[in-house]
Amino acid sequence: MAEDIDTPAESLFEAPVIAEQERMVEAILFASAEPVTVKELNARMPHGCDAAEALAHLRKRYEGRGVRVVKVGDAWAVRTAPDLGFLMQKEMSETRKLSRAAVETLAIIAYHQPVTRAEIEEIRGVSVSRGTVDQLLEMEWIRFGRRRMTPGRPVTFVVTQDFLDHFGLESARDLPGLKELRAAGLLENRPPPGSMPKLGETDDDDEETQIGQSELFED
Amino acid sequence: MAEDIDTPAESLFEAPVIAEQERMVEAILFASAEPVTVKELNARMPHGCDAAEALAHLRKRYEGRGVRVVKVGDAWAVRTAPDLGFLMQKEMSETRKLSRAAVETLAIIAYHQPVTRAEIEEIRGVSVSRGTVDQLLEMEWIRFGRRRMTPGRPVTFVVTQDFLDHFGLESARDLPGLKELRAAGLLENRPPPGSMPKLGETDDDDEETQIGQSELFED
Amino acid sequence: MSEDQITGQISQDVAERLAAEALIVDVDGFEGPLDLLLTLSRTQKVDLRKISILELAHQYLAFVEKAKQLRLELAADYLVMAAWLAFLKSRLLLPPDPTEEGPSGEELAAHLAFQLERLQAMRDAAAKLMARDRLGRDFFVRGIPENVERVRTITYTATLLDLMQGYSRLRTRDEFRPFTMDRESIFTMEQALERMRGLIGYAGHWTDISSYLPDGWEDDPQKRRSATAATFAASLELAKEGKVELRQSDMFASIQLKRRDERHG
Repeated sequence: MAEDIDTPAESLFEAPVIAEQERMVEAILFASAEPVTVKELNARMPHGCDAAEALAHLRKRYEGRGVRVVKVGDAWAVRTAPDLGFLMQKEMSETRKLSRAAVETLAIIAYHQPVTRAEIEEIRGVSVSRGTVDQLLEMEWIRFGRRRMTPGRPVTFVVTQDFLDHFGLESARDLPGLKELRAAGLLENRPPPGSMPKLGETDDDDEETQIGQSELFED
Repeated sequence: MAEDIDTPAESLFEAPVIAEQERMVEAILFASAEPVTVKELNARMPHGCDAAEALAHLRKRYEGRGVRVVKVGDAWAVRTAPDLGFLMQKEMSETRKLSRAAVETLAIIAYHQPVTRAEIEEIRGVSVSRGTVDQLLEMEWIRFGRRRMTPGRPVTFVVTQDFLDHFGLESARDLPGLKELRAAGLLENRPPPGSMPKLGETDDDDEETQIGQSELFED
Repeated sequence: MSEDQITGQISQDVAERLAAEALIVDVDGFEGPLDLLLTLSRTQKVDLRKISILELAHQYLAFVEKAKQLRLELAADYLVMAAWLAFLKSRLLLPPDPTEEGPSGEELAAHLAFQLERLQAMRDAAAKLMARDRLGRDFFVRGIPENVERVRTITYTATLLDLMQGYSRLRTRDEFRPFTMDRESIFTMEQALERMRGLIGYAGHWTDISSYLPDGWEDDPQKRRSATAATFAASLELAKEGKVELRQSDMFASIQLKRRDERHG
């Protein structure tokens, strides 16, 4: 196999054969602990390579194996098969126990993103402590999204690639039960009728709850 | 493949099939922070497994692939195939503005060519670091001119065709003169006398050291 | 409303009653009134969509009443919710007043039911999320990631304007520059030549050129550097003129100088 491959020098002029491109993607993905985007793969591979096609081949090759090629957002990574987790006691990392508030806040951000702090408070019925958001930001599971174009231009939160990677999700669309929740109207942001008490503390009064779902979940 | 494998529960009593053992070795080698010995593999895998045999299968499977299973001392690890080492580089190109020291040095060479290093220092009032000149030489914006017929026979610098091309000039004589610079308003923004930079003061470049003026070229 | 009536409404059997009381004592465990309402709603044992908001309002008000009797400090938002639920209760019980503006009791109740259902849904979703196979617990990254070397190529650039501004900056400065020269720590090649011309007559043997440095220039590093450079340049000039010979045993070794005898020349 190694005989009919192009060498890097030749590949400046002619793209390597697909089997060789697959080997390259394999090497890059194995080497990196972080997911690698198709764009970066193409940038690192010789000119003329098609990382996306090579990835498709590679992914197929690792089906059912001890490690798998997984998609994480718009990037790719090699991860061990979850059914073999029992062998990995040694590698298990202490995951910080998240408070109930943090877990709920995370779920609300994931399912309602992009979402403002006021909207999270509206859903949970309590104010969101700074520490909770800070913890999630620090874990790099959430990040700031675009500001909402409403009075006060409140910041929004969205989940990150690290979040997807941690929970083994290809994209935020693959969140468990997302479709059902949407069908049941539970991801809507209905404004409360006139004289409802405001639930949750509203630090910023302008941060109002408009705008329904994220463009992420519209299909 | 995944259908006919033993589940971990069963494997307490009966060793998993060899294909499954191979998956296990694959996952362990991949996830381990250090190379793993056969002994340790056997200790981590369910009772009755033959890590050495599974390892032999796995090695064979990775032959010619982008990564391979290699022996490190008496332990085993996954490593990038040596011929793909060139992929483990990330090239980043960046465009930066030339430093003030370099721009001034370049300007002096352009306006006064052929000019010696000492003359440049005389005009700038600070020493010209080797790095600055080397950078301009490397960019091929300046080159060595004839040696000056004075004691020490110092080298002179002149600008190159590349320089002219970059700045869109027919020749260095086309550079605007002091009068035109003044007419264009470029000489108007002189600093008020109080805030004059001291002779040889290093405004922006740490690389420059104060040496006062050279007396080599006094006449 | 008596306490017995209320407790009777909340729970039928002793176990549930104990649970309800524990719930009251554990008021700090609740994340706000909505969370409390959700917990109370579980005693109705129905689908959240079919929940009786009226009954829930009763339960909540009973809870607040009980907390008051136990002299538990309730946060303000629990009391705000209690007041609102009392208002909602009256709206739901009384026939609608056509002169009254704003949403009807049913609309308010429906929205509260929606909020409870949505909060419950998010709790369930959070539980499902946390129960997924997780990185570092169920699946793992490469244990020995390989280093990716970063090769940075930097292209420097400048515009003609930069160039002209740089030059005019220098010229402008020139016109204003007071004429000062730092001669104190500079030993020129001419000075060195002059000094050495007078001394080489005595250099019949190989002598280190550092011994030709002028007196008092060795201590200050800046001065010594200038003097060394000038002496070295002067030595080269003298060698070129055929007056002296120079030798150096090794790279960076000291340079030695000797008068060149006319006979050998």
